[in-house]
Amino acid sequence: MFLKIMFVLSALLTLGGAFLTASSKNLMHACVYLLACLFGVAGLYATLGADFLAAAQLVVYAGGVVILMLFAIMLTGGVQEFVNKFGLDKTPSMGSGKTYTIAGLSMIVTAFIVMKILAPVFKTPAQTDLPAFTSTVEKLGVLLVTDHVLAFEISSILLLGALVGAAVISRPRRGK
Amino acid sequence: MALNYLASISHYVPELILCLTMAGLILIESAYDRGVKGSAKGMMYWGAYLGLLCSFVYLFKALGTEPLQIFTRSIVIDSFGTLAKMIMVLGTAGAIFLGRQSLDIYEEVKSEFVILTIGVLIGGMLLVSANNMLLFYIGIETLSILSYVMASLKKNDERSSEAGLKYSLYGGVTAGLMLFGMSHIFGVLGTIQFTEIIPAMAALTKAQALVLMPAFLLFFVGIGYKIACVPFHMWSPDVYEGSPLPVTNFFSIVPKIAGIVAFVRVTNTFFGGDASIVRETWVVLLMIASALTMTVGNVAAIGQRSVKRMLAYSSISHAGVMMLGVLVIDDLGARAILFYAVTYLFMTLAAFFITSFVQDHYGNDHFERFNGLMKKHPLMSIVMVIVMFSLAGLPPLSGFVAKFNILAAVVSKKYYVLAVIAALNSVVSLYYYMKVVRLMVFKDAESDEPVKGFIFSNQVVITVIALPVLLLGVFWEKLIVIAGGAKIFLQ
Amino acid sequence: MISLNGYLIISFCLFLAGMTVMIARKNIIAILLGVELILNAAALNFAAYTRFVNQNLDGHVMSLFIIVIAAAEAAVGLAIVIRFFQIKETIHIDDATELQS
Amino acid sequence: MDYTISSVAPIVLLPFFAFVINAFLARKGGKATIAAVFLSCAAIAGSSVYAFRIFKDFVWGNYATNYHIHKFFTWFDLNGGGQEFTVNMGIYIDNMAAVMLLMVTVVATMIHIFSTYYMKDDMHYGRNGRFFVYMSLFTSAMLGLVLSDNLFSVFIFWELMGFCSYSLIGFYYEKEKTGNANVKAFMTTRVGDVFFLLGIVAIWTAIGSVGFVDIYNAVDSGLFTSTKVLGMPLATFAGLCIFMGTIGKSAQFPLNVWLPDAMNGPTPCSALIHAATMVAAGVYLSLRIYPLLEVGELTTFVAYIGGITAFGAATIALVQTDFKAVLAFSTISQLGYMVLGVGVGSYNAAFMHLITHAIFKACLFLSAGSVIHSLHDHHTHQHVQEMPRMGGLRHKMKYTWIAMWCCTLAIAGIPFFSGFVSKDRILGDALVAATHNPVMAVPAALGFLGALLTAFYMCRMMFLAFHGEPRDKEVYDHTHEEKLSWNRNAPLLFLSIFTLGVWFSGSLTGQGLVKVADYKNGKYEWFQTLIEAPKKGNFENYKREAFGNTDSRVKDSFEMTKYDKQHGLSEAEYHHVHKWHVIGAIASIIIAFSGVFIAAMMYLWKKWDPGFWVKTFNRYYRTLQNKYYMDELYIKGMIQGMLLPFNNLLAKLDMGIYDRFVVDGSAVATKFVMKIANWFDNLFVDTIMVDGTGASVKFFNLVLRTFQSGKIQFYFIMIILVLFGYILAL
Amino acid sequence: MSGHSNLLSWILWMPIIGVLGTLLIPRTKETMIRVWSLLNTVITMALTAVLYMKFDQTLPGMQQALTEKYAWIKQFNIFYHLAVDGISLPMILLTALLFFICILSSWTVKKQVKAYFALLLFLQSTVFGVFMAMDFFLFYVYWEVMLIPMFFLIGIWGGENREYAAVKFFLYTFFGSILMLVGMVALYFVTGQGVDSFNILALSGGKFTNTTVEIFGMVLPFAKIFFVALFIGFAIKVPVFPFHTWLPHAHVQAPTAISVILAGVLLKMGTYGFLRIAFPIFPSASVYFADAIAWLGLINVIYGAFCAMAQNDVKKLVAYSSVSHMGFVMLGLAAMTVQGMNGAVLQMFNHGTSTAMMFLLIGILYERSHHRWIVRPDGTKGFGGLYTQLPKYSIVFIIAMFASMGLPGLSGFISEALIFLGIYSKFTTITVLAVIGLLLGAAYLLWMFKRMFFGEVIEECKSYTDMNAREIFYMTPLCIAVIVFGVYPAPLLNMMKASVGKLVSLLATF
Repeated sequence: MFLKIMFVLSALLTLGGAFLTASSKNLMHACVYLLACLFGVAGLYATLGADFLAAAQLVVYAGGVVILMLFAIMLTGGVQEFVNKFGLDKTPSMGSGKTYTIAGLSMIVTAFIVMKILAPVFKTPAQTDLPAFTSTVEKLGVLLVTDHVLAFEISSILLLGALVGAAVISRPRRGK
Repeated sequence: MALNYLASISHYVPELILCLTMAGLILIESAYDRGVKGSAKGMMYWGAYLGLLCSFVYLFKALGTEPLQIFTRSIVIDSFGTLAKMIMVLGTAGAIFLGRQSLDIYEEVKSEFVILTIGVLIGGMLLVSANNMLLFYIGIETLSILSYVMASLKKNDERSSEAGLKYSLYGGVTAGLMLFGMSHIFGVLGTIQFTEIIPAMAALTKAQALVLMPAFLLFFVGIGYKIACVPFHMWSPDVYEGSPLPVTNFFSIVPKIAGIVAFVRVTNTFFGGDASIVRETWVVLLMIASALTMTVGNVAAIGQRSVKRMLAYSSISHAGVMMLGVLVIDDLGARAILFYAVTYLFMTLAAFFITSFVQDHYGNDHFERFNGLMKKHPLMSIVMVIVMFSLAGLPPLSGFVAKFNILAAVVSKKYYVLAVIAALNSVVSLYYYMKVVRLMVFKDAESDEPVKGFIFSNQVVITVIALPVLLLGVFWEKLIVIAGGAKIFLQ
Repeated sequence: MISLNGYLIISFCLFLAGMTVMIARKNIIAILLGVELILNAAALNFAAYTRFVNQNLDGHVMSLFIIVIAAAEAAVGLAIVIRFFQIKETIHIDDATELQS
Repeated sequence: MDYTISSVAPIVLLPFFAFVINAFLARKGGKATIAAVFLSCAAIAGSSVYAFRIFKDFVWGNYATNYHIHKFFTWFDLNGGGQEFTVNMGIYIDNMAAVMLLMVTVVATMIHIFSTYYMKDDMHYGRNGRFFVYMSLFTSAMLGLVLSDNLFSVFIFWELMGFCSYSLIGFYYEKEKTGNANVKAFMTTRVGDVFFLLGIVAIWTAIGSVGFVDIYNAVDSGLFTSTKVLGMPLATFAGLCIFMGTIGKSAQFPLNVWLPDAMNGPTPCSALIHAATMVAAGVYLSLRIYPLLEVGELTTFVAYIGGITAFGAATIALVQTDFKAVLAFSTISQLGYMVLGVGVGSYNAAFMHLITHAIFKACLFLSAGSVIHSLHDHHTHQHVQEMPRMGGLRHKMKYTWIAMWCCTLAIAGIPFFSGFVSKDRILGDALVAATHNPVMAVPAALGFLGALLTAFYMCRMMFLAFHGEPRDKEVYDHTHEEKLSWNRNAPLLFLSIFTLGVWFSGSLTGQGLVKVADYKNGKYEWFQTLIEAPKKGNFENYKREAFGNTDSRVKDSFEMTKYDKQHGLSEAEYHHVHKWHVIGAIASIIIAFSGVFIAAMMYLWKKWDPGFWVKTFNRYYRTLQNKYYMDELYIKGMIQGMLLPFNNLLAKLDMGIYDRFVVDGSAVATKFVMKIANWFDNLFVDTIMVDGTGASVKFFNLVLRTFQSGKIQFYFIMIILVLFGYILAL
Repeated sequence: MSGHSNLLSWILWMPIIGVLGTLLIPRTKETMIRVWSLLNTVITMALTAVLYMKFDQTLPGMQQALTEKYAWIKQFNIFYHLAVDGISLPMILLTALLFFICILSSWTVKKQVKAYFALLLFLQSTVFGVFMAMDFFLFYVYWEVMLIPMFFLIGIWGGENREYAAVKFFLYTFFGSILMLVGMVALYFVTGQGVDSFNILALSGGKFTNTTVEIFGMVLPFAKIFFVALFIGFAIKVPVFPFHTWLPHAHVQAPTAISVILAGVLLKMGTYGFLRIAFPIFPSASVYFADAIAWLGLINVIYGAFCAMAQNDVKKLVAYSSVSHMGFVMLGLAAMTVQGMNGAVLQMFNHGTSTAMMFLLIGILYERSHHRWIVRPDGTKGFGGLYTQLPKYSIVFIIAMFASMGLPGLSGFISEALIFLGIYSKFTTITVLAVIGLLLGAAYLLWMFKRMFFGEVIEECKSYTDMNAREIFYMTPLCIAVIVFGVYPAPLLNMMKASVGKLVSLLATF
């Protein structure tokens, strides 16, 4: 029951957050809604028994990415002629009726595509006897240093590269 | 044979060397102040070359050994991948050499360029040898994320940063789509391990198999984007144009070859089994995609004013040709692709080298800048002529042999119409390649000013790069034997 | 109620929302938000399939890496956006049309 | 005497070697050219010796015997790889060829000799030499044609003669109009030639050979009627095609337009090529393929062609004022008679007319050359060819006058001259044919009318040129008195000897009367006996034999009455034929004399005013009254007289309408078509199809550029749409 | 199986030695380069003469004694396989002769002499390669490589519109050959990738009569589909209508020597391709398409002639006449009879000599006049009275012209007559129509001759000098060839008849 309530709440949070992210007129608001959405997803992870994932979702996304986004929004708010004090011109850059119409039409098509995948999945009978929840942290930890050790290690290269890259890009040009 | 943990490391030396190289380069880069940059530069480059050389040597040693899966089957080391890696290593070395020369990379980011290329190379090597979806994804992201940076490496240049922007946005979307597809594949097949897919698919009912198709399609978006296959190519002309020239050169070699080779592996993994209905449909899709890729790339290349952009488009069409090798889903195709990749590497390198020299000296790389190059720089022009004709697929140059191999692979499956389309495309491609030749040889120069940067060492390098283009057209047996020996490991 | 289908529908909605954002929004940062949504949809799928279909924890690992890499990608993406903003003084996506045939 | 290659081949090879050597010598000028000229003459004289030897054997040595030398050698073969095909060339001499050989060599010799006179001061020596180069080549080609044993080699020599004709008509290449004339000549004959080639190909394919003997045998075995080509029997098709060659070469209607223009060449070349030999080769060819024409039921057609040509050309000749033009048209007309002879089945008469005509026409042309060469206009430094500027020349050039009169009488068909003998037979046979087949009445009538006109215009020419008073005093005064010289008069006189009928017939008068006098003894009718149409059953003895050293002559002796037996004539029919021959002979004598008489009345005695006729038939022109001052006016009157409705119509049809609208018109049409073709080539194929491919590629490129808008979100939408498309396609 | 003699290789690589030598000589020593090239072609000619001596004329098919076969790419069973038979030998001889003459006629080339002669010699080697290669792959390689020197030779040393012509030539022929490539690869797989999969000789003989191929669900006969592919490839080279439009451009713009090579040798490669590859490999399809080939040939003959007549540029006129004459070759091929085929091969040789003469003569004239207008676009005469001004030239011109229009006694006649003889038995209507081509052929040449050579010498022609000794020297062999093979074609026919007969026998069984 708790699980169900949690699922419903998380789902509502997720979907609501997602919807508002997509529809909000204010970028800052959208970003906050995204945060809500990500929280919701974390909740969903929890209902799936993916405790480690939920935690990681909270830490990395809520704590990292969204904050990064917010910084970026702030950083890009410096030019007054185009934008308001948050750097956000509410209407034009957040999309207009026209763009939403196009997006809506595209989404119908997208939905068709995805439904093509999902429809047979939906038809398959649901598994009734789900295993009980166990902590995945341990198992994941083992997996990460056994089966997926390389992925675990080599992603450092990715991160290192991303670090260097981000640094290179955002570093002001020397000598100026 | 599958190895676990540390036992695997001895088979993973090339990548590790590169990782170390990258780390070392970062250290060198950060250790030196800008005052003593000069000597640090040399060190950086020599370090990079050394790392690449060691990697290459190890790869070479690994060539022809028994395929094995390492790191608990997450990586497969087979000759196919190894050869592809060697090609990529060479490509990276070439790109680094060009990056050092080029004025298109600002002096202060040259070291980062080197670091990033090696990073991308590692990503590419990962992609090439990935044996599960996770590493595949990590590989593709490593390739992509570092590429975004490279594309916008020309700071303060709005085109360059726009290129990076577009690249990253497009890459984000396609990565999302690919993951979405992957997740469903995972859901249906219950595994992320490539080697387990064939048995898992064999157990599927037809209905389930049909579920997979759209998911595969989404998966394909991710790879298709990486190899710039039509219709997921749209980012590439913009990015190629906006990026600095050495970066474009690099993009059209390493990520592309990595993508194609990974694509071969994936396709063979998924469809290498029985000739199910899934496979037939998939092949048809690929046929359309590859035919479109070739045609669009070629046709778009015709109207270009800039040689770089022309080469970018032509690289799209070459990707299309290589996809022909993918869709035959057998060893013949794999062999043809490897051969093609080798020749493509040399041809592209040489072409971009020369374009770079011209661009650096004359300010831009429009076709007119090539006017009368023959009189000013016979060697450069002759190399360019050879390369252009080779790209178009004229014997006795290696480009022809490569195309011949691809055609052979296609025809062996009796896809005659496709073969004809491919053949006709090479006629179209000849048109714009010939344009360069025509301008260089037939036209008079705008100015008698010679290209300054074309010093002796560059001449040597260009000659060395062009020689395989020439020689592989005649003495290609060795290479075809090697490529033919490089079998894909499936199970 | 708590079934595979429910999760799939949620992820589907997330995906659609993400795509909508990516197409409808003209603000580049907003578009990046969309990317996050899509990635989350995929990650959620992995977790859901692991739970309901095959209990293969590889799915969780996938999700984990998706989260991690998404962060890295976001970091680089934002860096590029900011660089773009510094140069062009706009983050309107339609201003990024310098490159076209 | 044995006939080996060495006794036959020199006939052709001597002039040919002369040609080869002269080709290098002639242009050197000076003594080399003189040597070249001498070499040419010597060569042809040498071949005439060889030819005479053959002739002697055939005609004199073994009287009343059919001789055939028939040898071959393989020119090339295509045997190999399981395929067989051999092309044999050979020599085939029968009585006809023997006679022809002698005629060609003798006439050619005379003309060569005359040419040394005519060409001597015409131009500098280099050019003179060039003339002899072509003459030698021509002679060898003509002799080769006569010796040929198959149509293919006939064609080869035929074309070579065409080439020589082309070159000699264009001899004065600095004149623009020679260029027009020789192209016209070559092209017009070429029309016939390509059909000739087609006919050869058709026969070759059908019977595997084009040897005359094989053709005759095939005709015997009915192969020509059983094989069908394009819906008609092979004989008809092939006969028609080959006869087209005759039409072209012999300037028959409707391909007769080139011959008058061909007179732009030097006069000796006109004599040799465009009067005596080459044009006659067409008739010779149609005689050779006579069985085909017969089996193919083409004789009526041939007769009509001949009749129309004979009469039409004669009417045109009436009004010509150019000396050579009259002769040119008379040549066409006489060739028409020969073809008429072929058409009415008068095989030997047609051939006889060929021979007689060759001799007297060569003589006529040489005489004309002699006249023209002597007449100089000192203002323009040109030779005078116009008859209105002549007159009274008999005083100045006696020998020419005599020779020319002999020939004129011969051509006019006056008894005791050769022309009568041959032409009368043709006309007689035409009459006989007309009695059998009323359709033939038209050619016969045309023939008789033509004979009248021939006598008239030839005599008119003679009277105008040689008789009366000189009309252009200045020219007359400047003309030197003719002196007897070996290279000017000797050939003329020599040839004119052979205009006598006695050479050709046992009787002096010809066929009709000789039967009355001595019909039992047809012995003196050597022509009639020896020359006969190839007929069924005659050819089993005609064996082809490779060259060796043996004499492979076949001798067929036959009895005196073979001619009649061969024709299978019954007694009644024989009398019928004979009756009409006599009638024909008498009619033609009357006609010839009346022609001469009318001409004499008009121009010699000037009893009848030609102006009267002009007045009668043309009310637009004043009657020409004064005969004594008629020099210019007379000609003008005559020209206006051309407006006589029928002549006018014919002349217009020939030179005006036909030439302009059919020949030039076809040139215009050809130009139009080729403009269209060119336009099509440039615009359609090149621009639309080839460059159009480029254009479509460019268009596609434009479409692609539109897609490549640079807007990233558009790219996203594209991804979705493409995926959608793929999903739909799945 | 290795060869007993390396003569063919020597001939093939001798020009390459020439190229290397040329490259070694300093740029400034132009005469030395010329002499070296000339020497090289003389040696090559001598070698081909030796080849002719060694050639056994009685053997149908390949000369075993001269065959060379070494493995090149074992993986694909590609061999370095050279051989000659009666069809290729005349072409090889012609090539050797024409290149010798072209080197001589190029003596006056002033621009980039070194590159010019190097490319010319390189071209010679590739042409030899095409005529000698018996491995389909090798053949294809040479076939394509030939385009490269040709492209530069037209593009650099050509007339004012040379680039367009070079590009057009290149693209057109490349288009054709690429289809051939597909056909070649298809053959390789249909034969099962065996040792003989690229062996032209082993492929031939109609092995694919019953093979089928499925395209878009339609089951089609393999032979017909790929015959069409090969046909287009070869037809462009010939060129057969409607693939002919590259030819006038290429001919007109190319420098003299290149026009000569183009008309004299390269066009023959197309018909040689039919004889060597398309017909023997797909005899059933060839027989099936014979009608179409014949009609195309007929269109070539008539259409080329009409177009030729409309030209005011004398070189273009001759170029179109090549279209017309190659139409005769196509007719002969379509006949598939012993006469037609032999005629076609003979015509290939004869057209090579006579058209080469025409182009050389036009080149000689062009060196004096620097234009080629018979009638200029503004209506004035471009030439006039050349007969008076240039007597020697005129005589050679007459020989060339009459050889070209097929005057008996000169070379064109025998071949055309044989072709007619061959085609008549199969296509009577076409024969009847094709004779019009003969007529037109004479018409445009004579008309051209009349306009250029007759009449008064026009003012600008008065400065022209007659042919000099060098020009006479290199025209002489062609004159001799034209006359000798016109009078006595047996030496040529003896060479080819066995091989051609074999092909005809093969075709006759289908």
